[in-house]
Amino acid sequence: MRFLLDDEQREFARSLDKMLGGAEPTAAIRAWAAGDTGPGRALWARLAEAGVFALAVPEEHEGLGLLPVELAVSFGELGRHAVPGPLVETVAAAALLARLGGPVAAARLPGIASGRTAASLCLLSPGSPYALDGDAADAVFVVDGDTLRLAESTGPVQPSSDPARRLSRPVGGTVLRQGPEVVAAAAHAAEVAALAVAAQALGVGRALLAQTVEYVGGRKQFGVAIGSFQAVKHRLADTLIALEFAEPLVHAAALALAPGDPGSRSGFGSGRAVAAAKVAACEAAYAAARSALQLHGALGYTEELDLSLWIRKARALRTAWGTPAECRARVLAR
Amino acid sequence: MRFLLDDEQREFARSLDKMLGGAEPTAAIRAWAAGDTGPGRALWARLAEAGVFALAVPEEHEGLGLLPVELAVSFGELGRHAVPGPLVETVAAAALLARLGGPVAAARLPGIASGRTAASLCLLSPGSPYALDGDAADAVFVVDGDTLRLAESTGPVQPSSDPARRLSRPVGGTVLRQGPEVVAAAAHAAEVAALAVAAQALGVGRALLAQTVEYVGGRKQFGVAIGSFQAVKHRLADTLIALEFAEPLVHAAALALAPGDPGSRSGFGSGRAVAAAKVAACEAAYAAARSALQLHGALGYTEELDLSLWIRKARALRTAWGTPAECRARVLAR
Amino acid sequence: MDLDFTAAEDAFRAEARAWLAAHVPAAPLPSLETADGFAAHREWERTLHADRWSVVSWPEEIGGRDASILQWLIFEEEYYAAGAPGRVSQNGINLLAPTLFEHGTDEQRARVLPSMASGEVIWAQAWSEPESGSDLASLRSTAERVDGGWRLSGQKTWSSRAAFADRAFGLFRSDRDGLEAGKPHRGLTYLMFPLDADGVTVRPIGRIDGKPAFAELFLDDVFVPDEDVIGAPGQGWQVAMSTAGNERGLTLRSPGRFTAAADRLTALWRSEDSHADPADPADTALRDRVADAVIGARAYQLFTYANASRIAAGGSIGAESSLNKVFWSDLDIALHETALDLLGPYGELADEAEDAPAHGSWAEGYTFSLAGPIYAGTNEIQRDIIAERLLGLPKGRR
Amino acid sequence: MDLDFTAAEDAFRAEARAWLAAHVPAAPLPSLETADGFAAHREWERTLHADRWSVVSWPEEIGGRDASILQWLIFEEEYYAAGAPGRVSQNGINLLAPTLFEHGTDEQRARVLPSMASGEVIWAQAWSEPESGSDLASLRSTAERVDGGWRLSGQKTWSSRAAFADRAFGLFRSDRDGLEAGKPHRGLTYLMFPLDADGVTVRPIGRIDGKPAFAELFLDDVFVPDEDVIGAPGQGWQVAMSTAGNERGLTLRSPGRFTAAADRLTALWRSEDSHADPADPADTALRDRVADAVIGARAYQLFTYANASRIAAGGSIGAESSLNKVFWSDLDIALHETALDLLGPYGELADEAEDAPAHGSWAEGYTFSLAGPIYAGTNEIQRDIIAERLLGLPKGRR
Repeated sequence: MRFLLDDEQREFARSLDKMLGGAEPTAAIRAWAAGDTGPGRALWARLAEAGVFALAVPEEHEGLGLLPVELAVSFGELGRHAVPGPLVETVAAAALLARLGGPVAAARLPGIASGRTAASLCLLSPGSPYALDGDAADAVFVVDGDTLRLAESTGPVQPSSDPARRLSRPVGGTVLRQGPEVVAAAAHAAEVAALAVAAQALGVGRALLAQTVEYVGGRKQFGVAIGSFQAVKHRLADTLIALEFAEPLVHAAALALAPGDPGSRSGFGSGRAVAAAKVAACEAAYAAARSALQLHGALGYTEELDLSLWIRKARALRTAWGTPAECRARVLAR
Repeated sequence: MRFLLDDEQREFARSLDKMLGGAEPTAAIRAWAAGDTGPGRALWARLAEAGVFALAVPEEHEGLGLLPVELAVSFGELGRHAVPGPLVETVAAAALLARLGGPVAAARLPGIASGRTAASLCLLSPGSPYALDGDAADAVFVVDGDTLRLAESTGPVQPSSDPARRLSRPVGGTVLRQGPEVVAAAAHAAEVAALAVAAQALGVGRALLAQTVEYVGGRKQFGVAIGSFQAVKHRLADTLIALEFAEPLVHAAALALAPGDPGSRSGFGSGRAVAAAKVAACEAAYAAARSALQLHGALGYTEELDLSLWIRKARALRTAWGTPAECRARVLAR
Repeated sequence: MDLDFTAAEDAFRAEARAWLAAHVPAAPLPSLETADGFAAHREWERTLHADRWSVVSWPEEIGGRDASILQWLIFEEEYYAAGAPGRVSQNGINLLAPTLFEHGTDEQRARVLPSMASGEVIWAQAWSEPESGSDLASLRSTAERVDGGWRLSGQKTWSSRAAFADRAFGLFRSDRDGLEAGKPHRGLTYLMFPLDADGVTVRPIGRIDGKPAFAELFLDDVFVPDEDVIGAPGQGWQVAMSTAGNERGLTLRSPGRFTAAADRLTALWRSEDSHADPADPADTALRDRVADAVIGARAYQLFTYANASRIAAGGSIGAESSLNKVFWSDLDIALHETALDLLGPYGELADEAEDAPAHGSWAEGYTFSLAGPIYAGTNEIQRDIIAERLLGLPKGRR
Repeated sequence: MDLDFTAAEDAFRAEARAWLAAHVPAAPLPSLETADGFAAHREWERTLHADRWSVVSWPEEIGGRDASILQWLIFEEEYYAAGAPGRVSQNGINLLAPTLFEHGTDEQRARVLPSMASGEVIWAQAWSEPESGSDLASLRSTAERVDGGWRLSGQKTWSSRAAFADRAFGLFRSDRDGLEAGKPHRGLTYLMFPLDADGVTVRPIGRIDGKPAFAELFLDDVFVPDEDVIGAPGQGWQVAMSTAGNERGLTLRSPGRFTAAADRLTALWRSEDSHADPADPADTALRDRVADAVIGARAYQLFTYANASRIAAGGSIGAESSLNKVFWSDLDIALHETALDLLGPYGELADEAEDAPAHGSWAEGYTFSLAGPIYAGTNEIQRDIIAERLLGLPKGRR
């Protein structure tokens, strides 16, 4: 056992971090929220170039195979930089199509791997009626029971409390596949999506904590840095604890989704492992957002401070692809 | 509206406080836990003399009528001094018998009012299989469905995590009354019991907070009083907040149980009002116990420090006469 | 000890309820943090005022009803239960007016209060400065004595309502001696000024949901006549604080807001709102949180009744208002988080979304609740106050 | 990155499991905090030792198996999953032995470790003093230099196991210069001493459930020979701290305790324990808390695997052990509170009660859990360390 990222995985994270840090993602987020997807799509192309989407696409479809650990690593960085767009939905759609195989997979997966295709995915009942960024996606896949459709269009955008998330209901479309294999592939896709959200939430939480630590170290009240107040220290210590203990759950969930499923050895199959990671990472990120907001004071309550981009995302990720209650039920499922 | 205790009620509280403070109740508690009920019964007699038990006994049976506000006031002081014995059960039994009336009431209530009779009461299904201090009580009443029995004896004492609470199962006995009026009277008695527990918990919580405030003001670590650490301050501030906001719920629950039921005006009938008071007061007291234990450090973890008498009681009261979950369900019942 | 209302109080409640039933707009007004919404809310203040419901606790001769604290609480309960709009004039009514009643001149009261009551003039508060959040005594904006008045310079921030309001009030340093002597509370002066005066620049600041709920104010040599000083020059801190503890501790957020919100939450949980999926009654995790919101709102209502009784009996509340502040602000967030969790996938939607629940404005309410632990003295400061002043714990560097 | 065990590790696990299945007493031993229970647990240590399971990570020649950290973790998982008794010898094995391995002499190791491994000598720790809880550097008990050794005087407290143990170890002030120079960490000496020596008085202290889980030690001119000093005289603080951060941060409470407890909790929730009433599967409030315990135990296990991997790769952990301490102690309390709530009216019973649940020792486990946030550095201190050393926040008076 070596339950640590290897040098290559660390280097991959560092290079993504560096690339995203230099790409002004906050401008892209604000533009995306305003309906201008141009800068977001430019960033998308660079992510594809770095191989992010290929991580969910098998080698036979011009991808790198499903590599869940690397996927988790990259979604951590996507969260750290609050990158907008249907990132989770695209890799979940890739996992769905890869599991189904056949002509649909062959037609769509190379585009996803290369970044030409930004996809959205909507799993109805149980799930959400909305496709994230369906208006901006090149393909919106919908699973309803045992039927996979490609939506014809999407309804009006329903503003989210995170404006960088553009929700809409998929409309109509053609049936791509029908049968029990759709149900199984959708369940797999939902696990990949939940893993990606968990990793993203972890990155969001880390970014919120880092920004808050920096702020409280500089901000003075009553003549001293507010970061020297014990109440502030303890709140941030608790934030760190929650994130630090969520991280290994995310890594273990990734291992559980890897082909061969070694994670099941200790009784944590992929369903339970992903659910545990999702609830721990998302609750940690939401708590980090609450702390960041409170400790920034009124400044943290403003939209113009970039912090708001992470705060709003943390809230939305908490329920995306599995509410805390659903995840906890799944952890105890036999 | 004058939602404040009047001078007479305050004076009653003060005189009970003074009497109990001078009566070495901690020695009585430790003796009671060791099976020596003598000092506890001596205290019982003084409480009866002060009129505590008469507050639950109608005037026609040598009591003062059911006076729930005064009952809440006195149970606050009983909790503040952690007085042992089936106090709650005795007033609940009184409420039950008073509601039923007839020869049973006439036979038993004067003894309760005068302090000659310490009673226990056990409401089976739903409820608890145990009678508190049944071994020490002069009469153990049992309600099973629509039947009221006087137990013949009690089984072996089942040690509680609060050794001053001696639990046992009532055995056998004669039927005193049967019929739907028993069900109604038992429901009323359960509300009186829950009110008494809530008031007692409030007193327990206040005592725990006071002892902890005193301790942290004197105890020094790293050269300063630990009460000057912000983490300590904030934890005790939260303890105070919870107690302060539980208190009016307890008072309102008492008003809701008073004949004429003015509490129902704002949609909080006695069932809801008592349940709300019980959960708020007991959770506040339990949190106060956790804070007291933590902030006293290892000292708070010892049995020899009297603090332990309150800590253990806070835990036991939390589930006595209605668990938090049962109370919350009742708050939302229509 | 009782919780009874008099026949007169019952009649007052009935009158308020009937009036509200007849006048509260059927559809919610747009958010008061938008230009359109602000105008609509100002119009609503006019409607309230026309029938003397805008400032019930004020004297009759200036548009009130001489209502007691208890009547005010009754009005607020009915107001929020009726789903009536938020009060765009609350900065003036809750913060400035009590100060004018206590420290203002007759001329000031006659000039300022009627237009405040009618909504003709909406007031913004201007307490904070960029370097002075919780540490209010360290204010740096200045008031310089000139002939017939004062000239204000400096910067204020987090000025709520200022994006659209007419006038503002705040503290300005008129004398640096206190600051230099390490007594920063000295030498502050309480002033009122128009937001459209020469030298005032208002820069709206978007709240976390983007709505301009507050603004930065840049003051560049703004002339204010003597008649707009409240109390004695240099005594602004005392003037501002003297009314901070007592009734204001009660009126900052009235219990009616929370009892009404808890009722709406209960209805949502019972699926009486047509939007929500039916709740499984055995889903005790959500049930417990709904119950806690109901219990918390009731506790806050009762705690306030007790305080109102204490004040009516001649007592006062001081540091106890810090208990209030922490309690309601924590309650408000928990209540709204519960609502969003009850809404499942719809909990993410902004109130403007077509699919958003018809009742409740839960998203806006949640956003609003997040400000609770920050404004009017952060909850961290409030807990320090509780520990030091109510529990008597030793003061320490924090 | 992987979570795979080698064939050798799997074999080790299988061997441990088989041995435990054959040897773990069918009925739980009496509490080790009682005289009878202490003796029974000492006997159990002998049984473990006979088949080389008492100190698996020690070298073979002194009764161990040269087990790696990972093997130790595997052993602990199996140990607690098998419901095996608590370890009465853990003070010696977890706290004293690592120090002897690093700072002891060959003679000391040869003399002390074998009888520790066999349970023949049970060790108590003697760190705290009445005025020195979290502030350990302010110790006042003294070691005075005499011919051939030292004379110990003073008072120790919260000495866990000391009511029934044989020997103890702790720090004593052998030189007052450091204290007087405001450098209280200087001038301390690490010593071992017998609890039955002349001049030692042991006063057992009852834990909150009345059991004598620790004791006060009064030392009145107790002679200790030079051979019982560990490391250099005056360097006791450095000696004690040098092994505090690394593996000890992992071994203080092994994940196996919590994964096993979470499994028992899940069984209780599923009503597999015959005692409990059947849980309503829709009772999501309890379900969520059970799930959180399972998730927390798993997180702690994985976090420990990661740290073990880091150490195996040549890394070390320092202030990170504070994360561990806060996490497991909070988890332990939450887990046991959930169990007591699941038990309803039976949750109040002590484990000795006839009606107490057959499996779990939930009452004792709850009591034990309450000490977690206090001992080995309070959680308040740990959070300070996390904030200052891991997050780099400014040091301040607390």
